Amino acid sequence: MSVQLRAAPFDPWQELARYQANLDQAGKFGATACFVGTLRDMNQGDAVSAMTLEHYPGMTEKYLEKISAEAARRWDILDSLIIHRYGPLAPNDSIVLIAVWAAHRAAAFDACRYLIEELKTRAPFWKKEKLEHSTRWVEHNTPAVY
Amino acid sequence: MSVQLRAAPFDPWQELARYQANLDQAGKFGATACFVGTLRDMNQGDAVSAMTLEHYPGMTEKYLEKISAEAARRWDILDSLIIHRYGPLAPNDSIVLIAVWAAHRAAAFDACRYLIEELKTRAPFWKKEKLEHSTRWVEHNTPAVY
Amino acid sequence: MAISVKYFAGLRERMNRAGETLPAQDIGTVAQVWVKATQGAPWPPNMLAAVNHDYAEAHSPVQDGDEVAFFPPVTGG
Amino acid sequence: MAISVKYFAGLRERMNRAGETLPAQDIGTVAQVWVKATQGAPWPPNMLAAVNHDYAEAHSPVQDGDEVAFFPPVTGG
Repeated sequence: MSVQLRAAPFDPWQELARYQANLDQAGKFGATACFVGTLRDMNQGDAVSAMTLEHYPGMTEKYLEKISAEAARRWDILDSLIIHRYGPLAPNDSIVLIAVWAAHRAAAFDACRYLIEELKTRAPFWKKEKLEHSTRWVEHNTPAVY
Repeated sequence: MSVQLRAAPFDPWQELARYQANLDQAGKFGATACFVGTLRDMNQGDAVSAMTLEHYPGMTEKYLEKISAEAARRWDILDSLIIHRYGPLAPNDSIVLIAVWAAHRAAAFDACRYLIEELKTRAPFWKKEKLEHSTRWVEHNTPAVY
Repeated sequence: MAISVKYFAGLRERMNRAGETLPAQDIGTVAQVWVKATQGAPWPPNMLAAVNHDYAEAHSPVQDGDEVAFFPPVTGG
Repeated sequence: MAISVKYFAGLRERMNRAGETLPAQDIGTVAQVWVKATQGAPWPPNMLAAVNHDYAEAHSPVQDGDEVAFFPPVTGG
Protein backbone atom coordinates (compact mmCIF):
# COMPACT_ATOMS: atom_id res chain seq x y z
CA MET A 1 0.00 0.00 0.00
CA SER A 2 1.54 3.27 -1.05
CA VAL A 3 0.50 6.92 -1.12
CA GLN A 4 2.77 9.34 -2.96
CA LEU A 5 2.52 13.08 -3.57
CA ARG A 6 4.55 14.42 -6.47
CA ALA A 7 5.66 17.93 -7.35
CA ALA A 8 7.06 16.80 -10.72
CA PRO A 9 5.24 15.29 -13.72
CA PHE A 10 4.95 11.50 -13.67
CA ASP A 11 4.20 8.87 -16.30
CA PRO A 12 1.41 6.67 -14.91
CA TRP A 13 2.34 3.64 -17.04
CA GLN A 14 5.98 3.76 -15.98
CA GLU A 15 4.89 4.14 -12.36
CA LEU A 16 2.62 1.11 -12.68
CA ALA A 17 5.35 -0.97 -14.31
CA ARG A 18 7.83 -0.06 -11.58
CA TYR A 19 5.44 -0.51 -8.68
CA GLN A 20 4.15 -3.84 -9.94
CA ALA A 21 7.70 -5.12 -10.54
CA ASN A 22 8.36 -4.62 -6.82
CA LEU A 23 5.01 -5.95 -5.69
CA ASP A 24 6.23 -9.41 -4.64
CA GLN A 25 2.77 -10.77 -5.46
CA ALA A 26 3.61 -12.38 -8.83
CA GLY A 27 1.13 -15.16 -9.53
CA LYS A 28 -1.18 -14.00 -6.73
CA PHE A 29 -3.04 -11.16 -8.44
CA GLY A 30 -5.47 -11.98 -11.22
CA ALA A 31 -6.95 -8.49 -11.54
CA THR A 32 -5.54 -4.98 -11.65
CA ALA A 33 -7.93 -2.04 -11.91
CA CYS A 34 -6.51 1.41 -12.41
CA PHE A 35 -7.62 4.95 -12.97
CA VAL A 36 -5.67 7.92 -14.29
CA GLY A 37 -6.97 11.47 -14.06
CA THR A 38 -5.46 13.81 -16.64
CA LEU A 39 -5.61 17.60 -17.01
CA ARG A 40 -7.84 18.51 -19.92
CA ASP A 41 -7.30 21.65 -21.98
CA MET A 42 -10.95 22.60 -21.57
CA ASN A 43 -13.30 22.86 -18.59
CA GLN A 44 -16.81 24.26 -18.29
CA GLY A 45 -16.54 25.55 -21.84
CA ASP A 46 -13.31 27.51 -21.31
CA ALA A 47 -9.83 26.77 -22.64
CA VAL A 48 -7.48 25.88 -19.78
CA SER A 49 -3.81 26.68 -20.38
CA ALA A 50 -2.41 25.58 -17.00
CA MET A 51 -3.44 24.59 -13.51
CA THR A 52 -2.08 24.87 -10.00
CA LEU A 53 -2.97 22.18 -7.48
CA GLU A 54 -2.84 23.35 -3.90
CA HIS A 55 -3.00 20.79 -1.10
CA TYR A 56 -2.78 20.55 2.67
CA PRO A 57 0.56 18.85 3.40
CA GLY A 58 0.17 16.34 6.19
CA MET A 59 -3.60 16.11 6.04
CA THR A 60 -3.49 14.96 2.41
CA GLU A 61 -1.22 12.01 3.12
CA LYS A 62 -3.16 11.12 6.26
CA TYR A 63 -6.45 11.16 4.41
CA LEU A 64 -5.20 9.11 1.45
CA GLU A 65 -3.62 6.55 3.78
CA LYS A 66 -6.87 6.34 5.71
CA ILE A 67 -8.96 5.55 2.61
CA SER A 68 -6.31 3.08 1.37
CA ALA A 69 -6.57 1.22 4.67
CA GLU A 70 -10.36 1.39 4.50
CA ALA A 71 -10.32 -0.10 0.97
CA ALA A 72 -8.13 -2.96 2.21
CA ARG A 73 -10.57 -3.54 5.07
CA ARG A 74 -13.66 -3.56 2.87
CA TRP A 75 -12.42 -5.56 -0.09
CA ASP A 76 -10.20 -8.60 -0.55
CA ILE A 77 -7.31 -6.80 -2.26
CA LEU A 78 -3.57 -7.44 -2.29
CA ASP A 79 -2.22 -3.92 -2.70
CA SER A 80 -3.07 -0.37 -3.75
CA LEU A 81 -1.19 2.62 -5.08
CA ILE A 82 -2.18 6.29 -5.10
CA ILE A 83 0.02 8.93 -6.75
CA HIS A 84 -1.21 12.54 -6.86
CA ARG A 85 0.43 15.65 -8.31
CA TYR A 86 0.52 19.06 -6.69
CA GLY A 87 1.90 22.43 -7.78
CA PRO A 88 1.81 23.72 -11.36
CA LEU A 89 0.50 21.39 -14.11
CA ALA A 90 0.15 21.62 -17.88
CA PRO A 91 -2.68 20.16 -19.99
CA ASN A 92 -2.23 16.43 -20.63
CA ASP A 93 -0.29 16.05 -17.35
CA SER A 94 -1.41 13.16 -15.17
CA ILE A 95 -3.08 14.48 -12.02
CA VAL A 96 -3.76 11.25 -10.19
CA LEU A 97 -3.09 7.53 -10.56
CA ILE A 98 -4.95 4.91 -8.57
CA ALA A 99 -4.30 1.19 -8.94
CA VAL A 100 -5.59 -1.82 -7.04
CA TRP A 101 -4.32 -5.38 -7.28
CA ALA A 102 -6.56 -8.28 -6.22
CA ALA A 103 -7.14 -11.96 -6.90
CA HIS A 104 -10.49 -11.20 -8.57
CA ARG A 105 -11.83 -8.34 -10.61
CA ALA A 106 -14.87 -7.30 -8.58
CA ALA A 107 -12.72 -6.36 -5.57
CA ALA A 108 -10.16 -4.58 -7.75
CA PHE A 109 -12.78 -2.51 -9.59
CA ASP A 110 -14.86 -1.67 -6.55
CA ALA A 111 -11.87 -0.66 -4.42
CA CYS A 112 -10.41 1.45 -7.25
CA ARG A 113 -13.70 3.25 -7.75
CA TYR A 114 -14.08 3.76 -4.01
CA LEU A 115 -10.61 5.31 -3.77
CA ILE A 116 -11.11 7.83 -6.57
CA GLU A 117 -14.56 8.83 -5.32
CA GLU A 118 -13.34 9.31 -1.75
CA LEU A 119 -10.29 11.19 -3.01
CA LYS A 120 -12.40 13.52 -5.13
CA THR A 121 -14.95 14.11 -2.39
CA ARG A 122 -12.71 14.59 0.63
CA ALA A 123 -8.95 14.71 -0.07
CA PRO A 124 -7.69 18.29 0.59
CA PHE A 125 -6.67 19.37 -2.92
CA TRP A 126 -7.81 22.52 -4.71
CA LYS A 127 -7.49 23.26 -8.41
CA LYS A 128 -6.88 26.74 -9.75
CA GLU A 129 -7.23 26.99 -13.51
CA LYS A 130 -5.42 29.44 -15.74
CA LEU A 131 -7.72 30.62 -18.53
CA GLU A 132 -6.85 32.91 -21.39
CA HIS A 133 -7.21 36.17 -19.47
CA SER A 134 -7.88 35.10 -15.90
CA THR A 135 -7.53 32.42 -13.25
CA ARG A 136 -10.28 30.72 -11.29
CA TRP A 137 -10.67 28.20 -8.49
CA VAL A 138 -12.58 25.11 -9.55
CA GLU A 139 -15.73 25.16 -7.43
CA HIS A 140 -16.54 21.46 -7.35
CA ASN A 141 -15.70 18.18 -9.03
CA THR A 142 -17.74 16.33 -11.64
CA PRO A 143 -20.15 14.08 -9.74
CA ALA A 144 -19.62 10.32 -9.65
CA VAL A 145 -22.74 9.66 -11.73
CA TYR A 146 -24.12 12.07 -14.28
CA MET B 1 -10.90 1.90 -30.94
CA SER B 2 -8.67 -1.12 -31.22
CA VAL B 3 -9.05 -4.86 -30.66
CA GLN B 4 -5.87 -6.93 -30.73
CA LEU B 5 -5.25 -10.65 -30.25
CA ARG B 6 -1.72 -11.64 -29.28
CA ALA B 7 0.07 -14.97 -29.43
CA ALA B 8 3.12 -13.57 -27.61
CA PRO B 9 3.40 -12.15 -24.06
CA PHE B 10 2.70 -8.44 -23.76
CA ASP B 11 3.44 -5.80 -21.13
CA PRO B 12 0.16 -3.98 -20.40
CA TRP B 13 1.87 -0.79 -19.20
CA GLN B 14 4.06 -0.55 -22.29
CA GLU B 15 1.00 -1.16 -24.46
CA LEU B 16 -0.89 1.59 -22.67
CA ALA B 17 2.01 4.03 -23.02
CA ARG B 18 2.34 3.29 -26.72
CA TYR B 19 -1.37 3.36 -27.50
CA GLN B 20 -1.96 6.56 -25.58
CA ALA B 21 1.01 8.26 -27.27
CA ASN B 22 -0.72 7.68 -30.61
CA LEU B 23 -4.17 8.58 -29.36
CA ASP B 24 -4.29 12.08 -30.80
CA GLN B 25 -6.61 13.08 -27.96
CA ALA B 26 -4.07 14.90 -25.78
CA GLY B 27 -5.86 17.43 -23.61
CA LYS B 28 -9.25 15.89 -24.41
CA PHE B 29 -9.33 12.95 -22.02
CA GLY B 30 -9.59 13.59 -18.30
CA ALA B 31 -10.13 9.98 -17.28
CA THR B 32 -8.57 6.65 -18.21
CA ALA B 33 -9.92 3.47 -16.64
CA CYS B 34 -8.12 0.23 -17.25
CA PHE B 35 -8.24 -3.38 -16.26
CA VAL B 36 -5.56 -6.05 -16.56
CA GLY B 37 -6.32 -9.74 -16.09
CA THR B 38 -3.27 -11.78 -15.09
CA LEU B 39 -2.73 -15.54 -14.86
CA ARG B 40 -2.55 -16.60 -11.22
CA ASP B 41 -0.48 -19.58 -10.08
CA MET B 42 -3.48 -20.98 -8.18
CA ASN B 43 -7.11 -21.61 -9.09
CA GLN B 44 -9.88 -23.42 -7.20
CA GLY B 45 -7.31 -24.54 -4.62
CA ASP B 46 -4.93 -26.12 -7.14
CA ALA B 47 -1.48 -24.95 -8.23
CA VAL B 48 -1.53 -23.89 -11.89
CA SER B 49 1.78 -24.25 -13.72
CA ALA B 50 0.64 -23.13 -17.18
CA MET B 51 -2.45 -22.38 -19.24
CA THR B 52 -3.52 -22.64 -22.86
CA LEU B 53 -6.07 -20.17 -24.16
CA GLU B 54 -8.07 -21.44 -27.10
CA HIS B 55 -10.19 -19.02 -29.09
CA TYR B 56 -12.38 -18.90 -32.18
CA PRO B 57 -10.44 -16.85 -34.75
CA GLY B 58 -12.75 -14.52 -36.60
CA MET B 59 -15.63 -14.70 -34.14
CA THR B 60 -13.42 -13.44 -31.29
CA GLU B 61 -12.43 -10.26 -33.14
CA LYS B 62 -15.98 -9.72 -34.36
CA TYR B 63 -17.39 -10.07 -30.86
CA LEU B 64 -14.81 -7.78 -29.23
CA GLU B 65 -15.32 -5.15 -31.92
CA LYS B 66 -19.06 -5.38 -31.41
CA ILE B 67 -18.86 -4.73 -27.65
CA SER B 68 -16.32 -1.93 -28.23
CA ALA B 69 -18.78 -0.24 -30.59
CA GLU B 70 -21.60 -0.84 -28.11
CA ALA B 71 -19.55 0.79 -25.32
CA ALA B 72 -18.94 3.84 -27.54
CA ARG B 73 -22.67 4.01 -28.24
CA ARG B 74 -23.73 3.74 -24.58
CA TRP B 75 -21.13 6.01 -22.96
CA ASP B 76 -19.48 9.28 -23.85
CA ILE B 77 -15.98 7.90 -24.39
CA LEU B 78 -13.11 8.96 -26.65
CA ASP B 79 -11.41 5.64 -27.31
CA SER B 80 -11.01 2.06 -26.10
CA LEU B 81 -8.39 -0.65 -26.34
CA ILE B 82 -8.72 -4.40 -25.86
CA ILE B 83 -5.70 -6.71 -26.05
CA HIS B 84 -6.16 -10.42 -25.34
CA ARG B 85 -3.64 -13.27 -25.34
CA TYR B 86 -4.20 -16.70 -26.80
CA GLY B 87 -2.09 -19.85 -26.95
CA PRO B 88 0.22 -21.01 -24.15
CA LEU B 89 0.65 -18.75 -21.09
CA ALA B 90 2.73 -18.87 -17.92
CA PRO B 91 1.67 -17.65 -14.45
CA ASN B 92 2.01 -13.88 -14.08
CA ASP B 93 1.44 -13.40 -17.83
CA SER B 94 -1.11 -10.74 -18.73
CA ILE B 95 -4.21 -12.36 -20.21
CA VAL B 96 -6.24 -9.30 -21.10
CA LEU B 97 -5.90 -5.52 -21.07
CA ILE B 98 -8.89 -3.21 -21.37
CA ALA B 99 -8.58 0.57 -21.33
CA VAL B 100 -11.10 3.33 -21.90
CA TRP B 101 -10.38 7.04 -22.37
CA ALA B 102 -13.11 9.60 -21.68
CA ALA B 103 -13.55 13.22 -20.64
CA HIS B 104 -15.03 12.15 -17.29
CA ARG B 105 -14.47 9.23 -14.97
CA ALA B 106 -17.98 7.77 -14.73
CA ALA B 107 -18.07 6.97 -18.46
CA ALA B 108 -14.52 5.58 -18.40
CA PHE B 109 -15.17 3.30 -15.42
CA ASP B 110 -18.58 2.10 -16.55
CA ALA B 111 -17.46 1.37 -20.12
CA CYS B 112 -14.34 -0.45 -18.88
CA ARG B 113 -16.38 -2.61 -16.52
CA TYR B 114 -18.93 -3.29 -19.23
CA LEU B 115 -16.21 -4.44 -21.63
CA ILE B 116 -14.57 -6.89 -19.22
CA GLU B 117 -17.92 -8.33 -18.11
CA GLU B 118 -19.13 -8.80 -21.69
CA LEU B 119 -15.77 -10.26 -22.68
CA LYS B 120 -15.82 -12.74 -19.80
CA THR B 121 -19.42 -13.72 -20.39
CA ARG B 122 -19.51 -14.05 -24.18
CA ALA B 123 -16.14 -13.72 -25.98
CA PRO B 124 -15.18 -17.14 -27.40
CA PHE B 125 -12.08 -17.98 -25.35
CA TRP B 126 -11.50 -21.16 -23.37
CA LYS B 127 -8.89 -21.75 -20.69
CA LYS B 128 -7.19 -25.07 -20.16
CA GLU B 129 -5.10 -25.20 -17.02
CA LYS B 130 -2.03 -27.36 -16.48
CA LEU B 131 -1.94 -28.67 -12.92
CA GLU B 132 0.75 -30.76 -11.29
CA HIS B 133 -0.35 -34.10 -12.74
CA SER B 134 -3.19 -33.24 -15.09
CA THR B 135 -4.88 -30.65 -17.25
CA ARG B 136 -8.44 -29.34 -17.02
CA TRP B 137 -10.74 -27.00 -18.87
CA VAL B 138 -11.91 -24.11 -16.71
CA GLU B 139 -15.68 -24.60 -16.43
CA HIS B 140 -16.77 -21.02 -15.83
CA ASN B 141 -15.45 -17.61 -14.89
CA THR B 142 -15.62 -15.91 -11.51
CA PRO B 143 -18.94 -14.04 -11.39
CA ALA B 144 -19.00 -10.25 -11.66
CA VAL B 145 -20.20 -9.85 -8.09
CA TYR B 146 -19.48 -12.33 -5.30
CA MET C 1 -22.00 -26.02 -51.39
CA ALA C 2 -22.08 -27.24 -47.81
CA ILE C 3 -22.17 -26.35 -44.11
CA SER C 4 -18.83 -25.88 -42.37
CA VAL C 5 -18.95 -27.05 -38.73
CA LYS C 6 -16.45 -26.22 -35.99
CA TYR C 7 -15.96 -27.44 -32.44
CA PHE C 8 -13.95 -25.79 -29.69
CA ALA C 9 -12.30 -26.56 -26.35
CA GLY C 10 -13.65 -29.52 -24.37
CA LEU C 11 -16.31 -30.18 -26.99
CA ARG C 12 -13.64 -30.39 -29.69
CA GLU C 13 -11.84 -32.98 -27.58
CA ARG C 14 -15.02 -34.99 -26.96
CA MET C 15 -15.92 -34.88 -30.66
CA ASN C 16 -12.36 -35.95 -31.49
CA ARG C 17 -12.25 -33.40 -34.30
CA ALA C 18 -11.98 -29.62 -34.74
CA GLY C 19 -14.61 -29.52 -37.46
CA GLU C 20 -16.08 -31.04 -40.54
CA THR C 21 -18.09 -30.25 -43.64
CA LEU C 22 -21.67 -31.44 -43.89
CA PRO C 23 -23.90 -31.46 -46.96
CA ALA C 24 -26.47 -28.68 -46.64
CA GLN C 25 -29.26 -31.04 -47.67
CA ASP C 26 -32.09 -31.30 -45.09
CA ILE C 27 -30.40 -28.71 -42.82
CA GLY C 28 -32.46 -25.66 -41.94
CA THR C 29 -31.52 -24.91 -38.33
CA VAL C 30 -28.56 -25.04 -35.94
CA ALA C 31 -30.23 -27.94 -34.11
CA GLN C 32 -30.36 -29.91 -37.34
CA VAL C 33 -26.64 -29.34 -37.88
CA TRP C 34 -25.96 -30.78 -34.44
CA VAL C 35 -28.18 -33.78 -35.01
CA LYS C 36 -26.57 -34.55 -38.34
CA ALA C 37 -23.02 -34.04 -37.00
CA THR C 38 -23.60 -36.38 -34.05
CA GLN C 39 -26.03 -38.86 -35.61
CA GLY C 40 -28.73 -37.80 -33.25
CA ALA C 41 -27.03 -36.95 -29.95
CA PRO C 42 -29.01 -34.70 -27.60
CA TRP C 43 -28.05 -31.02 -27.34
CA PRO C 44 -25.60 -30.85 -24.40
CA PRO C 45 -26.68 -28.64 -21.51
CA ASN C 46 -24.90 -25.26 -21.61
CA MET C 47 -23.58 -25.80 -25.14
CA LEU C 48 -23.34 -22.57 -27.13
CA ALA C 49 -23.61 -22.15 -30.88
CA ALA C 50 -22.71 -19.54 -33.48
CA VAL C 51 -23.58 -19.05 -37.13
CA ASN C 52 -21.09 -17.08 -39.21
CA HIS C 53 -19.33 -15.78 -36.08
CA ASP C 54 -22.51 -14.54 -34.37
CA TYR C 55 -24.19 -16.25 -31.46
CA ALA C 56 -27.17 -18.33 -32.49
CA GLU C 57 -29.85 -20.50 -30.88
CA ALA C 58 -30.81 -24.09 -31.61
CA HIS C 59 -33.74 -22.86 -33.70
CA SER C 60 -31.68 -20.25 -35.62
CA PRO C 61 -31.75 -20.71 -39.41
CA VAL C 62 -28.76 -22.16 -41.27
CA GLN C 63 -28.18 -21.78 -44.98
CA ASP C 64 -25.94 -23.48 -47.49
CA GLY C 65 -22.45 -21.97 -47.14
CA ASP C 66 -22.79 -21.03 -43.47
CA GLU C 67 -20.18 -21.72 -40.82
CA VAL C 68 -21.74 -23.22 -37.69
CA ALA C 69 -19.76 -23.55 -34.45
CA PHE C 70 -20.48 -25.41 -31.21
CA PHE C 71 -18.63 -24.77 -27.97
CA PRO C 72 -18.84 -24.89 -24.16
CA PRO C 73 -19.32 -21.83 -21.90
CA VAL C 74 -16.54 -19.33 -22.51
CA THR C 75 -13.81 -18.55 -19.97
CA GLY C 76 -11.70 -15.72 -21.36
CA GLY C 77 -10.44 -12.56 -19.71
CA MET D 1 0.81 27.36 23.86
CA ALA D 2 -1.61 28.43 21.19
CA ILE D 3 -3.88 27.37 18.32
CA SER D 4 -2.32 27.19 14.87
CA VAL D 5 -4.77 28.20 12.15
CA LYS D 6 -4.43 27.52 8.42
CA TYR D 7 -6.39 28.64 5.38
CA PHE D 8 -6.35 27.10 1.91
CA ALA D 9 -7.20 27.92 -1.69
CA GLY D 10 -9.83 30.61 -2.31
CA LEU D 11 -10.36 31.07 1.40
CA ARG D 12 -6.62 31.69 1.88
CA GLU D 13 -6.83 34.39 -0.79
CA ARG D 14 -9.92 36.01 0.74
CA MET D 15 -8.31 35.96 4.20
CA ASN D 16 -5.15 37.44 2.72
CA ARG D 17 -3.03 35.05 4.77
CA ALA D 18 -2.13 31.35 4.80
CA GLY D 19 -2.48 31.08 8.54
CA GLU D 20 -1.88 32.55 11.94
CA THR D 21 -1.45 31.68 15.57
CA LEU D 22 -4.21 32.48 18.04
CA PRO D 23 -4.02 32.39 21.83
CA ALA D 24 -5.92 29.35 23.07
CA GLN D 25 -7.71 31.41 25.69
CA ASP D 26 -11.54 31.26 25.43
CA ILE D 27 -11.33 28.79 22.51
CA GLY D 28 -13.15 25.47 22.97
CA THR D 29 -14.55 24.66 19.54
CA VAL D 30 -13.75 25.02 15.85
CA ALA D 31 -16.51 27.62 15.53
CA GLN D 32 -14.84 29.71 18.22
CA VAL D 33 -11.55 29.58 16.32
CA TRP D 34 -13.32 30.92 13.25
CA VAL D 35 -15.04 33.70 15.18
CA LYS D 36 -11.81 34.79 16.82
CA ALA D 37 -9.81 34.63 13.56
CA THR D 38 -12.36 36.73 11.69
CA GLN D 39 -13.54 39.00 14.49
CA GLY D 40 -17.01 37.53 14.28
CA ALA D 41 -17.62 36.73 10.60
CA PRO D 42 -20.36 34.16 9.90
CA TRP D 43 -19.34 30.61 8.97
CA PRO D 44 -19.25 30.59 5.15
CA PRO D 45 -21.64 28.15 3.48
CA ASN D 46 -19.80 24.98 2.33
CA MET D 47 -16.65 25.84 4.31
CA LEU D 48 -14.85 22.74 5.60
CA ALA D 49 -12.69 22.46 8.70
CA ALA D 50 -10.09 20.09 10.08
CA VAL D 51 -8.44 19.68 13.48
CA ASN D 52 -5.00 18.08 13.51
CA HIS D 53 -5.42 16.84 9.91
CA ASP D 54 -8.81 15.18 10.49
CA TYR D 55 -12.12 16.55 9.30
CA ALA D 56 -14.03 18.34 12.04
CA GLU D 57 -17.35 20.11 12.50
CA ALA D 58 -18.06 23.59 13.80
CA HIS D 59 -18.90 22.15 17.22
CA SER D 60 -15.83 19.86 17.35
CA PRO D 61 -13.57 20.50 20.38
CA VAL D 62 -10.27 22.36 20.03
CA GLN D 63 -7.48 22.23 22.56
CA ASP D 64 -4.38 24.27 23.21
CA GLY D 65 -1.71 23.13 20.71
CA ASP D 66 -4.14 21.98 18.01
CA GLU D 67 -3.83 22.84 14.34
CA VAL D 68 -7.15 24.03 12.92
CA ALA D 69 -7.67 24.43 9.16
CA PHE D 70 -10.44 26.08 7.14
CA PHE D 71 -10.93 25.49 3.43
CA PRO D 72 -13.46 25.42 0.58
CA PRO D 73 -14.88 22.24 -1.00
CA VAL D 74 -12.04 20.07 -2.34
CA THR D 75 -11.41 19.51 -6.03
CA GLY D 76 -8.58 16.97 -6.34
CA GLY D 77 -8.28 13.92 -8.57
